[in-house]
Amino acid sequence: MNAPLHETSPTFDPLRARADFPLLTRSVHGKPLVYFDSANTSQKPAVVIEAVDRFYRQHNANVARAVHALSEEATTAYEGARAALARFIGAGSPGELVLTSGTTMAINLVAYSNLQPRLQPGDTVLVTQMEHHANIVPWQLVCARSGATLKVAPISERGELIVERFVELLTPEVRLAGVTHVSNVLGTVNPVRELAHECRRRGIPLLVDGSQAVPHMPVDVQSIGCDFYAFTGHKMCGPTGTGGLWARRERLESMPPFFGGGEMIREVRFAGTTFADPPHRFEAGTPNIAGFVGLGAAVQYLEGLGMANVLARERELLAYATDALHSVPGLRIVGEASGKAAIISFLVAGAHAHDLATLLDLEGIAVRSGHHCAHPLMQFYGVPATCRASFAFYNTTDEIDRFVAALDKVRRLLA
Amino acid sequence: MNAPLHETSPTFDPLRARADFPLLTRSVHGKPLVYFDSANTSQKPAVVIEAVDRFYRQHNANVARAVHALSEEATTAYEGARAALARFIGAGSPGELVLTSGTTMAINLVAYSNLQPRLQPGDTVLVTQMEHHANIVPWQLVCARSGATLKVAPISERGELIVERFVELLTPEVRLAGVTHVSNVLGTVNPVRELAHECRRRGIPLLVDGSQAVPHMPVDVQSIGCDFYAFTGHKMCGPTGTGGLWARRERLESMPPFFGGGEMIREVRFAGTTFADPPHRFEAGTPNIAGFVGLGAAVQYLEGLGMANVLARERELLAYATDALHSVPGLRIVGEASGKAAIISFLVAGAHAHDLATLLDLEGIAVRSGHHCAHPLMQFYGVPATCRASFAFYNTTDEIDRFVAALDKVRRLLA
Amino acid sequence: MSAIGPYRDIVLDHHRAPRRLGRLAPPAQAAEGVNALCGDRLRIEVRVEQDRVTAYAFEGECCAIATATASLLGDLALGRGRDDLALLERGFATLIGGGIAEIAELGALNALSELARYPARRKCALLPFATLSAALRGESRATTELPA
Amino acid sequence: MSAIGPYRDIVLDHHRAPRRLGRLAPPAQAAEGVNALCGDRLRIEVRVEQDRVTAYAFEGECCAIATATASLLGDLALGRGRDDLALLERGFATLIGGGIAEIAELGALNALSELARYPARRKCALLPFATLSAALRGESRATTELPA
Ligand SMILES: Cc1ncc(COP(=O)(O)O)c(C=O)c1O
Ligand SMILES: Cc1ncc(COP(=O)(O)O)c(C=O)c1O
Repeated sequence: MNAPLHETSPTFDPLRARADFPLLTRSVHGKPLVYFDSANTSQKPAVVIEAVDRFYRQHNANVARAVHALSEEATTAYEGARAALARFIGAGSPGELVLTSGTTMAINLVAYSNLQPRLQPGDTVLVTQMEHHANIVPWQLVCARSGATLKVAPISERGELIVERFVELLTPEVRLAGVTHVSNVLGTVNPVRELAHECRRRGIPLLVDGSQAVPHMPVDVQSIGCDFYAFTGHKMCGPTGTGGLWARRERLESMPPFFGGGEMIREVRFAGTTFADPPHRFEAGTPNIAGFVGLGAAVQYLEGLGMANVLARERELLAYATDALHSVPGLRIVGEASGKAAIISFLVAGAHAHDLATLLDLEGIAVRSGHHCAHPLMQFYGVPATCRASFAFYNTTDEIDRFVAALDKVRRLLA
Repeated sequence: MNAPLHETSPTFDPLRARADFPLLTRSVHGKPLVYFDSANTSQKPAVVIEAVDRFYRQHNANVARAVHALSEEATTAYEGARAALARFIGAGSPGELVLTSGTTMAINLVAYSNLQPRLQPGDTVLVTQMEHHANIVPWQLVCARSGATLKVAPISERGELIVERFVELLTPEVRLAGVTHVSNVLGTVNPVRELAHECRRRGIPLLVDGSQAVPHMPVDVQSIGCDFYAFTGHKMCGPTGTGGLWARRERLESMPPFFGGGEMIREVRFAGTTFADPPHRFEAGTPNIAGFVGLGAAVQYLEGLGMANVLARERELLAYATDALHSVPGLRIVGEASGKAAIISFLVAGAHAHDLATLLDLEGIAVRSGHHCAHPLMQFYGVPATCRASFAFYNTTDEIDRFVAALDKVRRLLA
Repeated sequence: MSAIGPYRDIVLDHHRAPRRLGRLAPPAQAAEGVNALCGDRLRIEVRVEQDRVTAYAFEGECCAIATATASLLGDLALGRGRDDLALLERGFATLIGGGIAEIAELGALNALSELARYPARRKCALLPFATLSAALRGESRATTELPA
Repeated sequence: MSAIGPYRDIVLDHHRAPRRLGRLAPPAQAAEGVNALCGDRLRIEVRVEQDRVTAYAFEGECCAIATATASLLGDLALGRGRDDLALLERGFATLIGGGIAEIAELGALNALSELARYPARRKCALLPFATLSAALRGESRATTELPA
C-alpha cells in the first residue's frame, strides 16, 4: 500500500510511451492527427484495449454470482482492478472504493445518499466558480428538493480560487463542500489539502472532483484529507463507463443504499430487505466488468510510466506550448494560475471558438471548443465559449509546433 | 422501422453461429468448456469484441462535446447504436430510448424519477413473486421513503403468474406495476401484452423487465403496450456496462431530471439550471461510448441471425435438455410453465446446489447455483438455492449430453 | 491558407463584412435565436408587407458560419413570403445534411453544403433560418440545439 | 467418478455420514451460522469445561463442504481451548486461501486445502469455524459472507 508508486524513473521515454497508443497514428482530413483533447477523454494504450479484448475472449462471466471457474476468474479480475485503483489513489483499502460508471455517478451517489438525507431548509452546499457541471447540478437537484441553497466561492481573474473567501464561506449551515482538484478549463490546481484541512476543522465533508487530477499527477487521497474523492476512468487511459468514488470508511458506512438491485443486498424479503456492506452496498447490478478490467490495466500502465514522470513531462509540454502561443497575435490565455496543469483555454480576437476548432480540425488538430461543461465559469469570464488545447504525456513538442502554426494561419483566415 | 427484422431465415446454422464466439473454444480444468450460464451473462461474438477494439484504436473521442472529426465519429457511432437498439426492440423512435448501464439502472431511474415524485403514503406498487431483485429493491427503497408499500402477485407451483390475481391486485392505489417479461430462474414467459392491457385500462404504468427476453426472442415494445421496458446489454451478446430504458415519450417528457451533470443540461446557472429534452436529460456525464458501439454491433449480429431463428433454436435445446434431465434420478425441475424460455432450474435430492455446481465445473460445465438474485422466489419454493442451466443459440445438444452425463456422475458422488 | 471546408471565400467574406447588420426602424417583426450550448446568439428583424419580406436586418454574437448564413439569408429573404422561405429552410437543412448537392434557389448559400461533413456545426447555419422563421411566425425565440 | 477437487474421500465420507450430528443436553453454548446468500445454515453447540471443549454437536442445512467441515471440526475442537481454536481458525483460513500447503495440527481438515482454487466456496468451509468461535465467545450468530 505504501510502495513508492510515484517515483520518477530515469527510463521514461516520451516517444516510446506515445508508440503505445494506436489511435495516435491516425490521420484526419488527410493530415496526421494531433490529439489535444485529452481533458475531454484520453486515448488508450494497446495494453488497455487488449485487456478488454482478452477478457471477452477468455474470461467473460458475471462476477460474484456463480461458483464456476469463469466466474471466479471474472471476480478476481474485477476485484483486482478495484485493489489496483485503490492503491493507485492511496486509499486505505479497496473497501473504501465504490466503482461507478464515472465521476458523474460518483458525485450523484454522494448527493443522493450522503447529502440529501442530511439536508434541511436553510442549509447550504459550497462549490466554486470553476466547477464542472458534474460538481454543480447534482447539488442543485438535491438542494431544490430540500429547500437548501448552493453557495459559490469566487475565483480571481487569473483563475485561482480565492482561498480566504472559500474559508469564510465555510459557515455553520454548510453541509458539504465540493471543489475540483484540477479545473478542466483553466488547468488550475486547487490547494485541496489546505481546503480539506479547513473543512475538517469545521466538520464539513469535502468532496474533491479528481477527474482531471488522477490522470496527470500522483494523487494520495488520504494525505489530501478529504471525505470523498471522485474520478473517471476514460480520462486516465481507461475504458469508457468506468470510474470511482473513494470515501472515508465511516462515511460509506453511514450512507443508506441508493440504487437497488442484485449484488447490493444481503437478503431480500418482501417484508424487508437487508443490505450488503460498502462498497458493494452501492454497486447494484452487473457492473462494467470488462471496463474495470481495462481500467486495472490502465493503472498498471500508468504506474509503469510513473506518475511523477507523467507530471514532469506534461509540465514541459505546458511550458513549451504557453511560450509558443504567446507569439500568436490576438491570442489570450484564459486561466493563468501558477503551477497549473497542462490545459490551455484560449480566445483569439475576432475569431469564434467553434470556427477555430473546425478550422484546426481541417488541419488535423483536435481541440475542444465550447463551454466545457462549465457554464458558470464562462459566465464569469463573460464569454460563450473558449478553445481548449489539453495535453497528455503522449503529446510532443512537434505537435505543439504544428498546432501553433496552424492556429496562426486560421486566425488570419478569419480576420 | 417496420422492417421484418425477426423473420426466420433458412440459412441459420447453429454450428456456424457457435464459431463466432471465441470464448467457447476455451477449456476449464482441462475439459472443453460447456457454458450454460447465458442467463447470467452471454458470451460475445468476435464482431462485438472487434467493434469495441476498433473504436478505441481508430475513433475514440468523447461524444457531443467537441466539433473535431473524432468526436463527430464517436457521436455518430454512439447515436447510431441508440438507433439500432431502438429499432431492434420496436421503439417508435431513438428519442424514446434512454441508454443506461443496464437493467438495474434503468429500473432505478424509473423508481426515482417517475415513481417517487408521485408516491403518497398508502399507495402501492405491484410486482410478482418471480421478480429479480432489480425489479424489487428499487421499489422497496422508494416505497420506504414515501410510506407506500409493495404488493406481490402470486405464482403457481409450476411457476406461472396467476393472471387473475395480478389483475385483481391492480386496485386504484397502485401507482406502478413491475413484471418480468421472462423469469431468470423459471424461464416463464409472462403474458406481458395482456398484463399491459389490463394496466392501461386502469391507467397504471407498467414496467416490463426485459433482461431475459430481448436476448432470446423478437421483442416489440410498442405492440406489448407497456409504459417502460428495461433491458441489459451484457446478456444480449453486448459489452458489460450497457443497457437501456425504453419509455413512452409522454412518460419521459414528464419525468424530472435525476442524475445531474454534463450532457443532460441546456444551460447551467447558479441561479437555476434548465435541462435537455429526453433521452439526453437522463444521460448525465460521459456514457459508456465504446460499450454502446459494441452493443450496436451485437444488435446487428442478432439481426443477422434473426431473432425468430434464435428463439426456435433455443426451444429445440430446451426440449432436448428437459427430456434428457428427466432421466436423472432425484432431479426435479423448478419452473414448468408452458412455452417457457431456455432456462432450467433444478434440484437434486440429497445434493446441495453449490456442490453440484462446483463438481460440474470440475467437469468443465458452467452452471449457476444460488438464489439467482431472486430471494423471494426461493422463499416461495422453500429452497435456499437451485442449480440453473441456461442456454443460448450457440449451445449444442452434444453439450447437453455431456452435462446430463456429468450430472448423473456428480449426483452419485454426493449420494 | 485559403478557403477550406465550409469556410468558402464567400462565407469568409460575409463573415468579415456582414450585410444588413443592425436594426430596422419600426414597425418590424423580430426574434432572438440562441444556441445556449455553443454560445451563438443573434437577433433578426424583418418588415413584412403584403406577405413579402421588404426589409431585413440582424445583429449578434456568432461564429463565422452563423454570421455568414445570417448575412446571406438577407439576400434570399427579401421579396419572398413565409411559405416560400419555410420551403427553402427545409431545402437548406437537406443540403447541409448531405441529402442533396445543390439547390439553385438557395444561391450563394450553397457554399455551405460542405457542412454535410461537419454535423456539429449544422446548427450554427440553421440558427438564422430558424430565427427568421420565428420572426415571421410572430414568435420571439428560436434555437437549433437539441431538437425536442 | 471418484474424489475430485475439494471433494476428497474423507470430505465425501463426512458429508454422507456427519459425526456428532444433533444437539447437546444443557448446559451448552450455541450459535447459528448463516450464509444467507448461499443458503447455508447450521447450528453448533458446545460444552466448555475448564476452558476446554468437552462436547460438540451440530445440525443444519448445508452444502457438502460446510457439512464435512463441521463434522471434521468436532474432532479438532474436543479438548481444545478458545485461543487455541482461534489460532487454528486463522490457520485454516490461510490453508484454504492458498497461503500454506498443509498444517499438521489441522489433521483431516487439510483435505480441504484444494479450496484454494475455489474462492467462492471458502466461505462454506469457514462457516463452521466462525460459528464455533461465536459459540465460544457467547455470541449467537455468525456469517462468513461479505466480510464487513
Ligand atoms: C430478470 C432480470 N432482471 C434484471 C437483471 C439485472 O440486470 P443487470 O445486472 O444487468 O442490471 C437480471 C440479470 O441479472 C435479470 O435476469
Ligand atoms: C472536472 C471534471 N469533472 C467531472 C467530469 C465528468 O466526468 P464524466 O463525464 O466521466 O462523468 C469531467 C469531465 O468531463 C471533468 O473534467
